[in-house]
Amino acid sequence: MIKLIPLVPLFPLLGFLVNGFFGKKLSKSLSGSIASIAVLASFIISVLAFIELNGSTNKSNVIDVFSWINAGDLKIPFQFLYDNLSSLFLLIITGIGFLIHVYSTGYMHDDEGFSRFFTYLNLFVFFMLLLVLGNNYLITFVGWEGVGLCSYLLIGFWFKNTAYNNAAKKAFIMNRIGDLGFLLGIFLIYITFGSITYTDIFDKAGSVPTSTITAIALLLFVGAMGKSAQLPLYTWLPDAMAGPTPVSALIHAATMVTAGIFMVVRSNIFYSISDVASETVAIVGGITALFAACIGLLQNDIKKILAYSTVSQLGLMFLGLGVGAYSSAVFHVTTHAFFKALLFLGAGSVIHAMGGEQDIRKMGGLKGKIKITFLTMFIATIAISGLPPFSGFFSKDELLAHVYEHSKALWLVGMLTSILTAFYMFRMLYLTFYGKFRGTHEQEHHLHESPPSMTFPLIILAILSALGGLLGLPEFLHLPNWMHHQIGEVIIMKGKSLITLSHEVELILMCLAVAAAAASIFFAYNLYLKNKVLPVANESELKSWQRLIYNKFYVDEIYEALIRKPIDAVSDVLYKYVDVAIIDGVVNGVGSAVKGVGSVVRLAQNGNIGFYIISMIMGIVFIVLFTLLYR
Amino acid sequence: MKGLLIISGLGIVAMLAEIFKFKKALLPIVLLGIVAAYATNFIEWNSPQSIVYFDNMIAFDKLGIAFSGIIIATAFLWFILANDYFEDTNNSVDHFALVLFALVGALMLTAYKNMTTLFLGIEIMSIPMYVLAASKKNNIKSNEAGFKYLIMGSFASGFLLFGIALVYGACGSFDLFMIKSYITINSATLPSFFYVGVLMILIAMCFKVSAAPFHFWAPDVYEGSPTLITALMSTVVKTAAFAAFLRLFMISFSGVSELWTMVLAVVVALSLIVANLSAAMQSNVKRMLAFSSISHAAFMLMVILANVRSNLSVSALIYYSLAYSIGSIAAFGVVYNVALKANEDITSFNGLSKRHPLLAFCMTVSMLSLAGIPVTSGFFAKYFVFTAMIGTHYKWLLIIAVLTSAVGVYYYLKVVIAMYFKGNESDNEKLIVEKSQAIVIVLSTIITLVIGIVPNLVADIFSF
Amino acid sequence: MLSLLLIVVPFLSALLLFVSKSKSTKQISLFSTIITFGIAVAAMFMVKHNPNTNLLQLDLNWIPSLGIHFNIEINMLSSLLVLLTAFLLPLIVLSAFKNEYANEHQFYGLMLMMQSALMGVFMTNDGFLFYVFWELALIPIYFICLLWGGENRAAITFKFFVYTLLGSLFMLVGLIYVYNHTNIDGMKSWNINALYEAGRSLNADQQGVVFWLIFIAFAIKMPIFPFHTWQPNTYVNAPTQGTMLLSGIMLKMGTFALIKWLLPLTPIGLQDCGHTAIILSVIGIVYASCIAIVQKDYKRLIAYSSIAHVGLISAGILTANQQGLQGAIMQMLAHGVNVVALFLIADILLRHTGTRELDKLGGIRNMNGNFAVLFLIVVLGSVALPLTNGFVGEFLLLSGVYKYNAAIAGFAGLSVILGAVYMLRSYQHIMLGERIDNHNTFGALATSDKAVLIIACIAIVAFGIYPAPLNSMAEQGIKELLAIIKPN
Amino acid sequence: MINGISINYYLLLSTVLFIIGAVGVMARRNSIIIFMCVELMLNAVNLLLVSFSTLHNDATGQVFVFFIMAVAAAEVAVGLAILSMIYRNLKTIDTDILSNLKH
Repeated sequence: MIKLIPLVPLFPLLGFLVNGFFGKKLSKSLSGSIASIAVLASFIISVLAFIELNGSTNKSNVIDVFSWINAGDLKIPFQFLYDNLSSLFLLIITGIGFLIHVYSTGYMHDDEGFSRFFTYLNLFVFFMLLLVLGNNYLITFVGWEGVGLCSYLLIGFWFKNTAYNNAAKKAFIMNRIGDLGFLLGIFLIYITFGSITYTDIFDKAGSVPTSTITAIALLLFVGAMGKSAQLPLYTWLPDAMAGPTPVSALIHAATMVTAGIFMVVRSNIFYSISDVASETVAIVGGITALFAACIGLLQNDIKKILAYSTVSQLGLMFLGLGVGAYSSAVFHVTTHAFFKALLFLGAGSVIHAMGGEQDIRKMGGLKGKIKITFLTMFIATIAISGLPPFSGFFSKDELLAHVYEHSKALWLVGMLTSILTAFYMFRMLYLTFYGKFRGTHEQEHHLHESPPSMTFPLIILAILSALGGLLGLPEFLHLPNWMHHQIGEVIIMKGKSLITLSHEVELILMCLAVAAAAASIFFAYNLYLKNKVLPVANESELKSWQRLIYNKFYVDEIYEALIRKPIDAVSDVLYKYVDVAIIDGVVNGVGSAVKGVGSVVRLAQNGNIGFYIISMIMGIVFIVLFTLLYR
Repeated sequence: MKGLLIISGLGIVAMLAEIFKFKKALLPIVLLGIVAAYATNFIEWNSPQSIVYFDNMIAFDKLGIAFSGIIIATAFLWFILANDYFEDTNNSVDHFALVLFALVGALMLTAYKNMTTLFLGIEIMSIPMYVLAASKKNNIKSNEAGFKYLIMGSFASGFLLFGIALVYGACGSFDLFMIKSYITINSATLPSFFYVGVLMILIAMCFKVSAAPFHFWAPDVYEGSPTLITALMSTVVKTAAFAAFLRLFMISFSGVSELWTMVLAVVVALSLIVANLSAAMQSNVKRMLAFSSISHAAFMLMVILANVRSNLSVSALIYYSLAYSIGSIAAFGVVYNVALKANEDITSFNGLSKRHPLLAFCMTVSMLSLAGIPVTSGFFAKYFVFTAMIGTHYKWLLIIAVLTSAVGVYYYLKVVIAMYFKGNESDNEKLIVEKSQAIVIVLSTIITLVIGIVPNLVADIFSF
Repeated sequence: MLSLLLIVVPFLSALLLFVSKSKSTKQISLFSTIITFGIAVAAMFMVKHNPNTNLLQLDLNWIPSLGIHFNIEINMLSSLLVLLTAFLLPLIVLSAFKNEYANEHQFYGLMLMMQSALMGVFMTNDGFLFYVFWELALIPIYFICLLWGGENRAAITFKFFVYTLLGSLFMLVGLIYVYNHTNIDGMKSWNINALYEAGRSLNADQQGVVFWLIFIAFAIKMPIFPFHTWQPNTYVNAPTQGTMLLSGIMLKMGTFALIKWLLPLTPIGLQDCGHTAIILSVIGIVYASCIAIVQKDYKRLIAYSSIAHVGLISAGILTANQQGLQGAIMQMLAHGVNVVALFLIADILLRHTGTRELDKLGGIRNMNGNFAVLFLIVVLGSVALPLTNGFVGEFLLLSGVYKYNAAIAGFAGLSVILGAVYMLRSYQHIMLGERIDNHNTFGALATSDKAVLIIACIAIVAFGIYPAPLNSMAEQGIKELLAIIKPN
Repeated sequence: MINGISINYYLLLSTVLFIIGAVGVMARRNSIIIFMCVELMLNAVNLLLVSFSTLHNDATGQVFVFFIMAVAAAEVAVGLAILSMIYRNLKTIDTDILSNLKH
C-alpha cells in the first residue's frame, strides 16, 4: 500500500480535473460525489498505508515519482516521504477533508458555483497532500504555495463582493511575505547542505555552525508565521472568514493553517539545535496566543470568534513547538482539527439555519431548534475549553506541562490564553444557543436543522472531539501515549521533547488548568446567561479598553498606515517623479539638450561671409599658435 | 591617365556640340566616353606597375586608379540622373563641359604626385563648380551659393598656396616624394615656417573636405546650388578631395604626423559635434544632408588619422567614399524628385510612402545607409572606421563618434518618419519620376545593399 | 541546413507577403510560422539525440579578409531560444487575426522578417553576424511600431530606436575591440571561440571597459534600470503584436546575448564589474514592481512587470553560477509565453470593452468565466506560483542569486511579494467585483484568441509540472558554457 | 641669402602682404574689394615662391607662379561673372545682403 502513496494526491487531482473541465455539465449531486469520493479514496489508501506502516519496521519510506528540477549540484526529484509524521497528517487531511466535502454538498447546495467550489476544494486537498508528502523542502513549498492559491480562490469564492476579494488578496499577499522567508530558508539550506531533501540533510545538521542553523530555522519560521497566522502576519486569517464556512473549517482551521506546525516539526532538528530559534518560536507563539484570545473576547461575528480562536490555538501550538514539545503540538493539531472543524461546521450549520446571519447578537435560543448542531457544538466547546475528558484537555494539558517545565512565564501566558479561550467560547455558546431568539421574525420562522449530509459530519467530528484524547493519554499516569511514540520517530534530538517534571507537579498543573477553565466558564455563565448581558450594538458605548479590543488593537489600521499606504505613496513617487520626471527626464533631457545645443550651434551658420572668414581665420590662428607653442 | 585624357576630350567635344549642333547626341556620347574612361581605368588597374606622366607630376598608382574608378562610376550614375537638368537649361552644353572639366580636376586629384598638380587639380575642379553652383542665374540663392563658394574657395586656395610656398621654401621641391625624403633626412633642422606651411595645407584641405571649423561654406552652398549639382559636390568633389588629402598626408607629411594628427583629431571631433548637432535641427532636407556630409567627412578623416598610426589598409577610406557616394546619389536623386513639385523641406516628404512607395523605400535604404545600419554599405563603412580607430589612442574620438552617430540616426530617421508616418490621407497625388532617374536611384539602392551584404566585393579588391 | 531554414523560411515568406499582397495573408503567415515551429522542434530533437549532425550548423565564409563567417549553429542553449521564438510566433500571428490592420501584408511580412532576424541572433556563432542580426531585428519592429502604433508613436518609437541603437554602437565598439585582439593563425577572426579567447587574454582594465561597453547595449535592450524608460511607452504604444515581439522575444535577445556574448568574453570584467550590474538589476526589480503597483493602464502595468522580471533574469545571469544561468534560461522561456499571453489579454480587454484602464474595468468574470480562468492561469504563471512555468525559473534564479549574495537575494525576493501585489490587484480590478459602468456584456472570446490563450495556458501548466525536457537541455548547455567561463 | 638680404625679410614681407590680404577679405563688405584682397594674398604667395625659387636656385618655383597667375585670372573671371549676375538680380554687391542661406 505504501507504494500506492502517489495515488493519494492523485485522486483529488483527478477530481479537480474532472470538476474543472466538466463541472458545469455535471449535475450537482454527481459533481459533489466525484469530489467527495476522490477524497474518500485517498482516505482509504491513507488508512491502509498507515496500517502497513505501523506494521512494518521501515518507518521512513521514500517514493520516487519523477525527476523534476536538476541544476548542477542542485537536484530536486519529485519524491514523497511517507513516515509517521506524514502518515498522520494524511489521515487528518483526507479524513476531515472527506467529512467537509460531504458537509459541503449540503451547505453549498444552492450556490451557483457548486462545481467550482468542489474544483477548488479538491485542488486544495491535492496541494495539502503534496505539502505533507514531499521529501524535500521544494515540494513542501509547492504545496505550501498551492494551498495559498486555493485559499485565495476560496476566500474570494463569491467574487462579486469586493470586500471578499480584498480579503482573498490580503491572504495571498500576507502568505507570500512568509513564503519569501521560507524560500530564503530553502536557499540557505541548499547552500549549507548542498541538498534540500529531508532524508539527506537532517543527519548532517549537527555538523553545521549553530548560527547557520539559527538563520535557517528563523527563515523557515517566517514562512510558518505567514501560513499559520502568527504575529505579525496573522491579520489575514480573520478576514479569510469571507469564504464559505466549509472552507474555514477545512483550510483555515483544520489543515492549511497547521502547515506551519507541520513544517517546524518536520525540521525539528534545526529548532532543537538552535536555542535562539526555538525561543523565538515559543515567544511568538505565546504572544500570538494571548493576543488573539484577547481579541476573541469581544467579537460578535460567530466566524470571527472562531478565527481568532484558531489564531490563538495555533499560537499555543507554536508555544509548544518552541519548548520542544513536538509530539504534544502535533497532538494538539490533531485534536484541534477535530474540534475546530466541528465548531466551524457547526457555525456553518447555525448560519445556514439563520439564513446567512453571522452576528451572535442576533441569535440566541437556538438550542431547541437545531438540536444536533447544538449538541455537537457543545461538545466541541468543552473540548476547546480544556475540560476533561474531552480531547482538548489532554492535548492542551500535555503541551502546557512542557511549557511549564521550560519557562514559567510562558506557561502563565498559556494558562491565561486557555482561561480566555474558555470564556469567549462559552460566551459564544451562550449567546448563540441560550436565551431568547433575537433575530427577525422571518428568520425565526425559517429556523431548521440542517440536512443529514451536514449533520453526519458533525456527529462524526463530535465523536472524534470527545474521544480524541485517547491518542495521547498522559504518560505520568502510566497510560499509553500513542501520539508520543508515533511522532517520536521523526524527532531527531529526543532529549528535548521529554518531560522530566515530577508526577505531582504535573497533576497539580492539570487540576489548576481545569479549575481555571471551569471558573472562567462560570464567569461567562454568570455574565451572559444569568445576567443576560448582551454585547452592545454600538461601538461608542464601549469602554476605551473594550474599544481597543473590539477594534482588534487597530492592527489592520496600523498596517495600513505603516506599510500599505507608504508603499503606495512611495510607488507613486517613484513612478511620477523618479521614473517619469527624473530618469526619463534625463533621457529626454539629453535629447532636448542635443536639440537645444543644435539650435544654438546652427546659429553660428549665420549666412554672412565675413563671419565665416573670421571664424576660419580664428581657427587657423588658434591651430597655428597652439601647435607651435605646444611643441 | 587615359581616362583623364578621354574625359578632357569629352569636355572639348561638349563645347563643340553647340557649334556642330549635335546637342541631342551629347549625353549618349558623354556616357559612352565615361564608360570608355572606366574601361581604360580598369585596364590600367590590371597593368603591373603605375605609369608616370609629366615628369612624375601625375602617376596613376593603385590608389589613384581606385579612387578614379569610384569617381568615374559615380559620374556615370550622375549623368543619367541629371539628364533633365541639362535639358532644362538653355546652355546645356556649357554645363556638360563644366561638369566634365570638374571631373578632370577630380581625376587629377586622385593621381597627383606634385604640389603643382595638386593645386591645378583643385582649381580645375573648383572653378567649374563655382560656376555650376551659381548656374541658376535668376535664383538668388543659387547666386549666393556660387558667390560664397567662390570667395571662400579662393580664400582657402590662398592658404593652400601659402602653405605650399612655405613647404617649398623649406624643402626646395614640389615633388611629394622629394618632400618626404627631405623631411626624413632633415627632421631635426626643419625651419619653423615649414611647420606653419604644413598646417596651412592641412587647413586648406580641411576646407575642401568641409571639416569644422572650415565647413561654413558647405551648408550654404549645398542648399543654394541646384540639387543635382549638390549631389555632384557631395560625391565626386568630396571623394576627390579625400583622395588628395589621403595622398598628401600619407606620403609627404607622414614624417611629421605628430604635428598634424592632434590638430586633425580636434577638427574631427569638432566636425562630428557641430555637424550632427546642427543637422538635427534642420528642416530642409538638402541642408540636413549637407551637415550630414560634414559628419561623414569627419568619419573619413578618422580613417586618415588611423592610417597614420596603425598603417591599416586604405581600403576603409575607399569603401567609405564609395558607400557614401552611392548613398548620396540615391538620396539626392530622391530629394530632387520630391522637390520638383514642392521644395526641399521635410514636409514635402510627408506621405511619400503612399505617393511613390519605391522612392520612399530607396530613400529609407539610403537613410539607413547614411545612418550606418546593417546590412547597408554605410554600416560597413562605419564598421571599417571603428575597426581602424580602435587600434589607435584616439579612443575618445571613437566615443564621440558613437554618440554623435546616435544623433545622426535621429535626423535620418526624421525623413523616414515623414515618409511613412506623416501626411494626410487626402494628399495622395502620385509622384511621377522619370524612368532613367528611377533606374539610377534603384540601382544605387541595390548597390548600397549589395556591397552592404557582400562588402568584400569592394573591400577585397581595394586592399593594398 | 536546418538552422539556415529557420532563417530562410520566415524571410522568404515575408518577401512573398510583401510582393504578393495576397488576400490570405494571415493564413500564409500562420502556415509559415507553424512550419518554422516544426523545424525548430525537429532541430531540438536533433540537438538532444544527435548533436553532431551537420544539419544543425552552417559555416559559410562571408567576408574572408575580415574573418567574418556566416556561421549559425543550433546547440543546446540556442535551440531553446529558437524554440521559444518559433513557438511564440504562431501565437503572435494568431493573436493578430482579430485585428484589422491596414496594409496587413506588410504587417505580417515585417513580423516574419523580425522572426528571421531573431533566429539569426540566437543561432549565430560569429560576432559580426550577431551584431548584424541584432540590428536587423530592430528595423522591422521599428516599422511595426511606427506604422501601426498608437498615438504619439512617432516620438516614442523614435526614442526607442535611437536609444537602442546607441547602445548597440557601444556594443559594436566593444566587440571590435575584442576582435582586434583575436589571432587565428595570424588572422583576425570574428568566430565566437576566437573572441572568447581574445576577450580572456585582455587585462582586467580592458575587460572592464569591454564589459561595460557591451553590457550597456544589453541593458538598454532588456531593459535594466535605469536604462528602461523607453520601454513602457514603447510597449504601450506599439500594436499588440509589436509589444509581444518586443517583450516576448526581443527582450530575450538582451538576456541571451548576456549569457552567450558577454559572460565568456570578459570573465575578469564580470568579476570586477558584475557586482554593480547585479545591483542595478536588482534595484530594477523592486523599483519596477513598485511602479507597477500604481499603474492604471493594464498594458503599462505589464510593461513594468516585465522590467521587474528581466531584472531578476539579468541578476541571475550575472551571478554566473549554474543555478542563476539555468534559471535565467528557464525564466526566459516562461516569461516569453506569459508576457505574450498577458499582452493578448490586454488587447482582448481593449477590444471587448474599449479600455484598458483598471478603474474602468471590473466584473468581467461574471460575464465570461472561461476567460477568467485562462487569465488567472496566466497571472499565476507570471507570479511564479509553483507548478506553473514561472516557478522553476524564478526558484533557480533566486537560488543562484542567493548563492552569490544572500542579502541581494533577499532584496530581489521582494519581487515574490510585490509581484503578487500588482498582479492580483490588477486581476481583481479587471475581472472581479461588479461591473462599474453599465456595459453588461463582454461577449465570447474569438476562436483565435481562445486558441492562443489555451495553448499558452497548457504551456504554462505543462512546463510548470514537468520542466525536465527543457530544463535538462538548459542544464547541459549552461554546464558547457560554464566550462568556458570558469575552466577550472 | 639673396643678394645679401636674408630670406627672412622676404618671408616677412610676403607674410605681411598675405595677412593684409586676409584681413581685407575678412573686413571688407564690397565684393570687388574682397576679390582684390584675394589677389593680394595670391601675389604674396607669388612673391614668396619667387624668393624661395631664387634661394634654392630652382626654377620650378617660378613656374608655379605662372600657374598661380593663370588660375587667379580664371578665378577672377568667374568671380566677376557671378558678381555681375548678382548685381543684375540684387542691384548690390554688398556681401551683407548675401545672407539668405543661413542656419
